[in-house]
Amino acid sequence: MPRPLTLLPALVSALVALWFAGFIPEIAAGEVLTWSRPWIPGAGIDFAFLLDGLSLLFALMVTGIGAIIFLYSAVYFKGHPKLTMLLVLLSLFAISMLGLVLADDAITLFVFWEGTTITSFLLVGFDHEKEKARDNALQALIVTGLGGLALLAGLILLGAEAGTFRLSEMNAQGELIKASALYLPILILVFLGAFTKSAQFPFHFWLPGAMAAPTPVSAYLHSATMVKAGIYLLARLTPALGGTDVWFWTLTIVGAVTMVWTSILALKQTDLKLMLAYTTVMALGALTMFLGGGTRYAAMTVAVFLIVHALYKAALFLTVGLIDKGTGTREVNQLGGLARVMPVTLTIAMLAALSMAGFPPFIGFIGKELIYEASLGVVTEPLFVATAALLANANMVAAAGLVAVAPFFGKQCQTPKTPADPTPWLWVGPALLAVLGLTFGVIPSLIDSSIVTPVVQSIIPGEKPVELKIWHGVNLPLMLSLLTFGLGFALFYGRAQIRSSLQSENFTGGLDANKTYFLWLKAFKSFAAWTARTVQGGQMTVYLRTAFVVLGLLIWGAHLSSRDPFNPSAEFPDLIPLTICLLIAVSAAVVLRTGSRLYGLTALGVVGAGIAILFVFYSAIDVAITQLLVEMLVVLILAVALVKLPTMPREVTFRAGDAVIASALGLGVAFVLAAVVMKPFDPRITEFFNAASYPEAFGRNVVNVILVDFRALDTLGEVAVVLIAAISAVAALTAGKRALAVKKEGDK
Amino acid sequence: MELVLAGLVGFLVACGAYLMMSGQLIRFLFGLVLLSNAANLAIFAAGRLTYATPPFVVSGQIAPAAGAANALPQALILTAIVIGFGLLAFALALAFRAWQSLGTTEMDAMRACEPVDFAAGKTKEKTLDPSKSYERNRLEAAE
Amino acid sequence: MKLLIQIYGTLNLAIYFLYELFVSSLRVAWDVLTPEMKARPTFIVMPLDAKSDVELMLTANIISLTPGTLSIDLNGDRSELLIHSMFGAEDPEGEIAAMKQGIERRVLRATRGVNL
Amino acid sequence: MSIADWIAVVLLVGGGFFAFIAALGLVRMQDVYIRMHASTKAGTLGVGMIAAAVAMTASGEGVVKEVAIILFLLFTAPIGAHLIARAAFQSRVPVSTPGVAERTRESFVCENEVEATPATPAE
Amino acid sequence: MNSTILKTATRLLLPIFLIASILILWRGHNQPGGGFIGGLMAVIGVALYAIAASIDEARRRLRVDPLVLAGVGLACSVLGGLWGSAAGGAFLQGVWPFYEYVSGEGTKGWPIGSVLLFDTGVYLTVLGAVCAIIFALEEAVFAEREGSR
Amino acid sequence: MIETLSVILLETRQQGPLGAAVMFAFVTVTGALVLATYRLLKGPTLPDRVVALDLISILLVALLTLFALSSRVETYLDAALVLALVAFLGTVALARFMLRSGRSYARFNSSAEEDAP
Amino acid sequence: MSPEMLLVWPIALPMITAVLTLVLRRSPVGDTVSLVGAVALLAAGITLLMHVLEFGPISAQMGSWAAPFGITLFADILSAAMVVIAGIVAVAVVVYSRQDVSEGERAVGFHALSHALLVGVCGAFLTGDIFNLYVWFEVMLIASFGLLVIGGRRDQMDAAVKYVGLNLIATLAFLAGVGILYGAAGTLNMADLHLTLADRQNETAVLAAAAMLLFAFGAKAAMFPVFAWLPASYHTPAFATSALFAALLTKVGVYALLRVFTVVFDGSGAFLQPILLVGAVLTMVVGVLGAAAQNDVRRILSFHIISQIGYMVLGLALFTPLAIIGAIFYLFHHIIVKANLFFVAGVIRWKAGSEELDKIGGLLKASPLLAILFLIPALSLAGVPPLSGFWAKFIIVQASLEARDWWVAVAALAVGLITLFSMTKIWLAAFWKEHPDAEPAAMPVAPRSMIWPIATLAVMTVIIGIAAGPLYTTAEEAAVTLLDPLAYVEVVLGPEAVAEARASEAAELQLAEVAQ
Repeated sequence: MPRPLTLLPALVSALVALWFAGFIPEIAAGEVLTWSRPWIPGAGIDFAFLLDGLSLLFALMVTGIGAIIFLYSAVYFKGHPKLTMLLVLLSLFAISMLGLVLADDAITLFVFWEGTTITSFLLVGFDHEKEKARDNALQALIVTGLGGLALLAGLILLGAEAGTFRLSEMNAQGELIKASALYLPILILVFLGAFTKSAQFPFHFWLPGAMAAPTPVSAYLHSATMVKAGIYLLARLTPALGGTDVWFWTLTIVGAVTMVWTSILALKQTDLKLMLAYTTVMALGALTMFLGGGTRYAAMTVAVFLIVHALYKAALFLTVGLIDKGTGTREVNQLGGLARVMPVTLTIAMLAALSMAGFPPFIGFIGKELIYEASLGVVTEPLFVATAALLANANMVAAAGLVAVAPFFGKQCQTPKTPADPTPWLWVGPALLAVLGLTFGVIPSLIDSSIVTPVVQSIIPGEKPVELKIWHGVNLPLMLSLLTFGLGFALFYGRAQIRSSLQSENFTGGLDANKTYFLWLKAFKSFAAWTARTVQGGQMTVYLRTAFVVLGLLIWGAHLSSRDPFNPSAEFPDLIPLTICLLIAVSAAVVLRTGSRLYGLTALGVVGAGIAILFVFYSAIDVAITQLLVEMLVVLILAVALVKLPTMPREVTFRAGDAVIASALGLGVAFVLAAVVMKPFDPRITEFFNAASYPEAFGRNVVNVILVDFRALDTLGEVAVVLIAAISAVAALTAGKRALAVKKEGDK
Repeated sequence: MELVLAGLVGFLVACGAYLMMSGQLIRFLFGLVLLSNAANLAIFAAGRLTYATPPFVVSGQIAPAAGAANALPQALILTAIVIGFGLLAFALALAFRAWQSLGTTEMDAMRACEPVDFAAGKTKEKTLDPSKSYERNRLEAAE
Repeated sequence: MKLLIQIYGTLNLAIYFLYELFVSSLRVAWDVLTPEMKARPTFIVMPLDAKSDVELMLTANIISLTPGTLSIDLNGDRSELLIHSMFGAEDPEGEIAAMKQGIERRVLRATRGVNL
Repeated sequence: MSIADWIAVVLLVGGGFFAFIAALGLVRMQDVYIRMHASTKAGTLGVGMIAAAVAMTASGEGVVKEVAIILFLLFTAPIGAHLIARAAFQSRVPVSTPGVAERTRESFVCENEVEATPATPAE
Repeated sequence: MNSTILKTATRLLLPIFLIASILILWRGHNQPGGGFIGGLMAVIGVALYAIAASIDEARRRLRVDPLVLAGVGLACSVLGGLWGSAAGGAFLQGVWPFYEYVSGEGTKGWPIGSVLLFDTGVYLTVLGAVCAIIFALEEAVFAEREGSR
Repeated sequence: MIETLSVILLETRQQGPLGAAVMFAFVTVTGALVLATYRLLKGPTLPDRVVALDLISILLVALLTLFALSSRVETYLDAALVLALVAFLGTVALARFMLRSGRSYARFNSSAEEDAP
Repeated sequence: MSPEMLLVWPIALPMITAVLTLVLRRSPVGDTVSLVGAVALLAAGITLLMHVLEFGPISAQMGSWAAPFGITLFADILSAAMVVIAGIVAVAVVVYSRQDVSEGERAVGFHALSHALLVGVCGAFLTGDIFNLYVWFEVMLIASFGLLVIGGRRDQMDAAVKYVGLNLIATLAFLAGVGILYGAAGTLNMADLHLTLADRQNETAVLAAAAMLLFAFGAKAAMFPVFAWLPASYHTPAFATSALFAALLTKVGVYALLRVFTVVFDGSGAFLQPILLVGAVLTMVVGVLGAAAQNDVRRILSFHIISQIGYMVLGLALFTPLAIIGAIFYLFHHIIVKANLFFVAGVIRWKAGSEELDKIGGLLKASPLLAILFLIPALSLAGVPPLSGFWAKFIIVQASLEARDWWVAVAALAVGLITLFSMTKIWLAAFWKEHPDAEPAAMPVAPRSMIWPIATLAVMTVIIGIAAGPLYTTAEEAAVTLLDPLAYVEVVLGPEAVAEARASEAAELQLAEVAQ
């Protein structure tokens, strides 16, 4: 008996499922329920939800299977220190998923979409002490995150084209969107989002990796709910985006390739869970393919197969969990003959596997019949689709055998733990699912008009689906079914050989997407490292050169992009100021070339003093005085500091590159200044200051009046600068020592 | 004369930039002094030059003589000079301390915050003893 | 009396000093303008009677501003003044005596108010 | 042209002359001590004369300022010269006529002020 | 620096510098000068004194921590600004309680008011801050001698 | 002549002999500045440069007072006064730098290289 | 209290606090004074914002000298909101510094410098005068210099050399640019500059001034390729300081770009827009790539600042109303999130003993609360909905898509993904991985003064995300004022000036029509 509190999520989930079930009659009657609150009115984003057939089906799956998973998890991880965290994360996930399938606003949908991404990341990495788990979680995150971003772009474009983010309104404007120039980009982006989430080829690789998650998590996320979000999205947007050739062909081909390819890969696996993971991808491929089918049967197939798959796959995953818990291993080669010791498990496994393999009277059979029916009627290429479906279904039969037959029969193997059936708390969930699979198969009318029809109508508005029947005569689909069983048995019995040939080195060739992912990741990392080294190599001279080059380029860019004429006046300057300018220039040049500190210091003094003289000549007395005083202080403090600083090494080499940068910058600045002074000057501000200085501010020194009255705020800031500079300088000079002093006191 | 000053500013900027790019702390400071002088001169020239007519209200008058020099750029330069001095004083103090604790005045040789491998994402040289408290570690890292 | 002597001494010192400054400048000018250098510079050490800070400072300053002499440093116990002399190589003692009579005496008269 | 102006003219010409002489001496003389003779004496006199010339033509407050300038110069120039000469002497700047100084050096060089080499960094 | 002559000279010069700096501060509104220039003058006086005597001596003479002095200065400036707002005008508005301008005659009364307080703040800040920098730099540069070696 | 000179050299507002004398003084002082700068840049020893700087600063005082005379703006005297007051500090600081930096021109004959180690 | 004083307090209060904390820097009272000052700043900011929200933008003329002659302070929603956020950060930093900043650092004036930094920041947000902006930049800059070296460690000195060196170049370019602008326009008031320069945007001087200011603001905002000072320095000081820097310094650069390149210069001009656009995208991409390569928590975060700055500048570069809204929203969100992440980095260091990913781990076990507090800002930074960063990214992406700048949108989205990647890198290493040598149980407990600011800011992030509507509206209104410089001019210079400008504009239009 688990702790009661840990059962709370299961209870809540079950109640919510029941609450949703209460809507079935209304939805079946063709009603669509909506609820919305404005979220960001400025951007036209609402917090909007709608409940139609499609949403309801998914909502029931999320909450119903959720309830079972919560129960199972609470027992499975009884006493585990991280159980609470697991349940919290699972609940968060369930909420996100529920929001996703109910959202009526593209952005609301996206918010929940990303919510499932993040929570699934955290869940996949639940056993985070293992490096493998961390890597796989990251992989899942990156792949689905990539798709998520593409989806975001797609939804934004879609919203822009439709003029609304409401999905229901978008769907009403399907023709408009399909005619738009942006239709193709939108489609590609939405496909990217859906394919990554639903692990379609070539993004299928993350899903098996995500099996690093604990088994209940995998059962929930990676079979029943999250991975179907992509399918949900495609189904949801079918009215808006579907119906074109691109749509049909892309979905059909991608779905078919995924389906066949992963069903083969499934046979290769020895880990039961991985095998199930691949069959999940296969199922998702099938769903994708039929969403591209475009017919009533295809839509029906999607609806029914969704239910079929959710029921048997969750049950099987949970069964694998039972086996794992009971024996301590999931390796198919280490398992055998469990039928006697784990009869309950065997029963559940058999029920679910039969549904998976598509035997009558399970619902899986109806699903498979529909698959063939739909395959033959697709708008694209019936033969291709049907062949793909046949191959995949045959593999599925074999896989079902592998899961439900191989471990239980034959010779009993040595397992890490002594196998035994688990407590009823654990098996009641999967058993319920398996039994439901049988029930719906026997009485298909339970789901027919109540669930399947509304779903089909959500996908293809106005379409009236045919009735679900377990037997509909001897026809081509039935023949194909028989063929499937035959092939499946063959594959099952030849599994050892098939597996060994599949596992040989050269099989996957260049197609191993997982390897490609890691190659890309590695390449990305080294590219990032290269970028970091290049832009942030730690060498100050590089930084400085960059800065000056950028400044120079910007200034020259300004020159080149303006077309001001350059016509300097020919006025010749007075000789004495010119001499002073030359003195300044020569002294500056000396600073440039000298290897001596004091030499540079004195030359700098001359530069400063010369500039002060220029200020004097051109009427700036206050400035000249300040410049002189400051120059003196600069010399003083430089002289103090340079006493201890080592002599600078003489510049041996002439740095031509730097010289070019510096002269380009200097020239640029000079030309800019020339351009400024060539234009007439607008003196109105100064005229005001001159007029107001004495009568209004009572000062005869206009410069000082500006400083302390007209623009006193500048002065306030400047005074603050001086004060802060002092604090900073004092801090710089004393900081470490003070820290040491504190430390010494601490040591005593 | 404005054009001469423009040329002078350009020259000072070039000298300052060249000095700064040498990557030598003392030259950097010298370049800084030149650049701030150049900036001040640039403001001065941009505000136009007036020969020997300071903006003072002579007693008996209520406004400076017509054609008096532009007072606003002077006030701006005054502010800039003082700010420049503050910055330089700090830069100097910093240069001194940097030399004291890093043992070099070559900027490229200063690799305490971005050691050679660290720039590419490798481990930094400073090591911390996890058994000691955070505060302790920080104090010990201080020299 | 003392005050009078001080005032007189100060004025006397000032005029003497300005005169000496002018003469010394002319001499330097001559030396600078003529091609060959007549100077035989040397260091000489002058024993001091001046004791207080102000006396020492004035003596040293005025020596610096008068012809051919430049005070460089006091020694550790402030009893001697090191002087660089442009023309003192021939007759160091004469230089010293002239300075003691011409400058130090006047300085002490001005500061102490005593006729020496 | 008042008499004051004429005095100013004379003072200006003389001052300009001495100022130039000071600089010329600085360039032409053999060693630093002799150069200092030139700059200290002629420089002070030259600038003093120019300042006096300005004082001749200035108004009341201007005269006060000029007198203050002259006094400051007379006060500070020899001290500056003393400091430079002292530093030069203590850091053994060569003289053009050697041999004389060695005797006197010992009693005047205070070793405690002259540090051997810049200290090595604290690390 | 161990020179009797310089020490004596600076002892005489320090008051001259301080008086000159205060004069410059006071006249700054009408003549070249003001808080900055005055402050810098005072700093140079103190710096000379510090060089000639010693930093400790200069600190003793100054009595207060120069950084605190600078802080007080900045506070004065801010108060000078707030005086304007307190008197019903804007921040940093000039308030001259004893001073007025009479058209045609010029200014009358004592030029004491918020602007002078502001400028005094500038003076004190510059004095304190630059002194603090110089003192700290001197101490850092020349402290090693007594310390490690 | 004054007019011509003032066009070429520097505008002066003084006329007649006074103007000429001012111009003369301007030229000599500027020439002296150039010469002093030469010594400053040439060296060869540290004290040489400091002497040159000392002279430059007092020549600047002369230039400022001259300018006050030439332009008839007496407020320039303030600048001259301030410079006269503070020029001393530069000399003091540099002299101290020489002492503190411990540079020794040990050999008493050769034209010693300037202060590189 | 007159509304004008509302504009003064955010500058005067931290200044007074800075003086008080300077005087009290060695006394324990200083901490309290600092906190009171920060809270007062926040209160002043909120009052200002309320007033602006209610009555629209306001301006104040310092010293009662009418614009454009005196200095104008100006606040619209953007600047008032920035002041509020600065106040929030200030309070958080002061609280956080209680444990994070050592005794020695406080004794040399940590609090005084922090508040001085806030003076500069708030001044820069509120000023309406371009030279005054320069002054406030300097105040901020020099205070940040001080905060950087205050610890006195070796790497801090090195970092400071780089930081100071590169920033000084930027401020000198700023100063020269202002000088040139003044020379060209004859005025410094930004509103007046707008009127003066409206039809002179293609003059050499104006373009060059724009180029210099772009360089200065770009360097201050850490745009590509002049960001090197930021990653070199932000990982060295105390965490409170890092957070303060990360939150406010670069953002002032962005704010200045937003303000100056809408009011004074035409940011959508033929010269500036391509530079801004390419610069912004490269900033995003290079920043995030740099982050992906790092191995130190704060280094990663530092590079992310660069990358996020790219988003904000991108908003300006696109120059559509929506893009500006995005930039402003990003600005608001990023300050809070970034400060918070640096705070978290501090706690990581406190508990795990290092910031290097190789040397830490096990934090999820040690403190699940910290894990949540890390996840919220980290995911927000990566733009995971419904946290604040999502909306910021969403608006920017939407704007770039609507502007049909496909590659920009692709870059923006890809950068988001890589951001997520490097955030999970920290998560994997610090929280999921086991600590290489320390036991989670033995890790020290982080003091409450460090946790509370983190928790508060995290809650704000969540609230901004979930209830993004009001903030979006605010950003929208701010963008409207930003994109209507004449409204700015009207507030600063009065309606007459605007009427005049409009009349002359109309006359020119008529002339042009006649000419056609």
